Amino acid sequence: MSDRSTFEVIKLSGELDVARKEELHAALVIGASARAILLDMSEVTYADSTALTEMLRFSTQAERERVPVAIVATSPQLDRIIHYAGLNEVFKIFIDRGEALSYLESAS
Amino acid sequence: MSDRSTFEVIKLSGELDVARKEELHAALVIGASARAILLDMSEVTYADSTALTEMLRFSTQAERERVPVAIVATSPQLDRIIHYAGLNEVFKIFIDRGEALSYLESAS
Amino acid sequence: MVSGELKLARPAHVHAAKPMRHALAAFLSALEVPDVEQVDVITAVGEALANAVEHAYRGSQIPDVSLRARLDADGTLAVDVIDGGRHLPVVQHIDRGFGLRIVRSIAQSIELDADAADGTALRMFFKLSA
Amino acid sequence: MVSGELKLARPAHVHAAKPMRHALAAFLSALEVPDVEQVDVITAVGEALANAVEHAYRGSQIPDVSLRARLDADGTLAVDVIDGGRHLPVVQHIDRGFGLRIVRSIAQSIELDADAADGTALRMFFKLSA
Ligand SMILES: Nc1ncnc2c1ncn2[C@@H]1O[C@H](COP(=O)(O)OP(=O)(O)O)[C@@H](O)[C@H]1O
Ligand SMILES: Nc1ncnc2c1ncn2[C@@H]1O[C@H](COP(=O)(O)OP(=O)(O)O)[C@@H](O)[C@H]1O
Repeated sequence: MSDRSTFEVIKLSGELDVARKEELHAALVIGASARAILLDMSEVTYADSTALTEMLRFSTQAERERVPVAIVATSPQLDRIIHYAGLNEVFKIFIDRGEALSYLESAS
Repeated sequence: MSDRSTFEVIKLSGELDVARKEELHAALVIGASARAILLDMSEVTYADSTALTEMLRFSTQAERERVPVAIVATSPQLDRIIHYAGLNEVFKIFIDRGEALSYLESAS
Repeated sequence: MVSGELKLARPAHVHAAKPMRHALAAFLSALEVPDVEQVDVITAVGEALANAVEHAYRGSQIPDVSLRARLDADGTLAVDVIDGGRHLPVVQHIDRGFGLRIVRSIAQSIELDADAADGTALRMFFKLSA
Repeated sequence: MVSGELKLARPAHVHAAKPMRHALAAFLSALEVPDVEQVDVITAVGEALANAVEHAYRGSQIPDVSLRARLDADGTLAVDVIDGGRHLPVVQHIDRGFGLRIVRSIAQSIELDADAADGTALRMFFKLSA
């Protein structure tokens, strides 16, 4: 990825549960000029399936628009629920921000 | 108080309950060269009567040795339990560190 | 011997799920359930609570959601999440979204009573290390 | 309608008081009891728990401490702290230290049963805004 200005970061934090569904829906949008997106969930301590549903919608749309998305997730709960939902094969998850960025460099 | 080097600060934090009685006993000592003591409890979020008992012992000993003690307490729980125990007349309590220091300046 | 019981009932606003999860987590901590075991329980019960408050919100009157948890000395944890909402047809209840799939992956066993007189009742059993 | 019940039993180590207070606080939060009302309840119950775990520790075998809380829809909160320790003579129980004085200042009423078969039982009633 040569042009770093088109590289977007979306940062989420706290507990992403059913009460924050609409907020999450509004946050997870693909900017018109975005060529790659880093979804920084390193400060998310909890997510439920309503959050996963929004993440899946976002990820599916990004794939359709050929915009790579890397997700940084560090909380054990977030990691585990993604696995339980079978979404670990769908999302690109990284514990390390550096690795997420390298992935986006190579993918975009 | 002219010689600031003999002015001691004891800082406590967290929940001062029965499990920390010995730790508190060890922390609340009057240094040999102390002329005034600031007991900084601004980061104490909870105290029970075992903590109050240690504070009272410390305060009584300091009075005997004519070493003024100012307590900085900001948590509502700490403030309230001191009142319920009737110790607000015994301890010099300040919400503001600056005011506690002024008191020590004038008292020592 | 460690054991305990928790019962909570309150109107099923979407904001009810978070403090109810937190109460369950603190309940488990007080009973010395290690964090690593709590995470999965909270995830499963969180799904049940999310369903309860999300569904309840669709009607005009807000029914109650209740949580009941019971940890026995042998490490068996039973949790019921009961809502007073009008439940959707049973066929729709099974595996439509991620929620119940997640609950099933985590819980030792579940009992879903969509015809409960007072709405939907989901009972989950977990085997903790005790 | 908001109501709930919490029961916790575990060995009365000095480290038991803190997570039990936290569980009670989270229980009250889940039942929408405002922080300002929680503070006093936690202070009073914290004294009862401190007595229970401090006293229990004096013996060689560690008995259980249990906490039972019940919040009714009318805002009445009843909390029992029961310990299985050998209780000290009743004369010594009254107003020796700050503990019971603090509990009495906060609770609407208390019942101290130092002759309970299973040790000392302190029941406290609080009137919350509901
Ligand atoms: N507590 C409930 N009350 C009413 N209907 C429910 C409840 N829980 C689940 N359902 C129904 O079952 C379906 C599947 O639930 P779930 O697997 O949690 O997926 P999701 O909630 O993501 O759709 C829901 O879409 C809903 O129609
Ligand atoms: N749970 C208990 N088991 C046995 N003795 C107790 C218990 N609670 C209180 N006591 C006795 O009553 C006395 C007064 O208690 P309290 O007012 O809390 O003061 P403190 O614990 O600070 O001495 C205690 O010193 C103890 O002798």
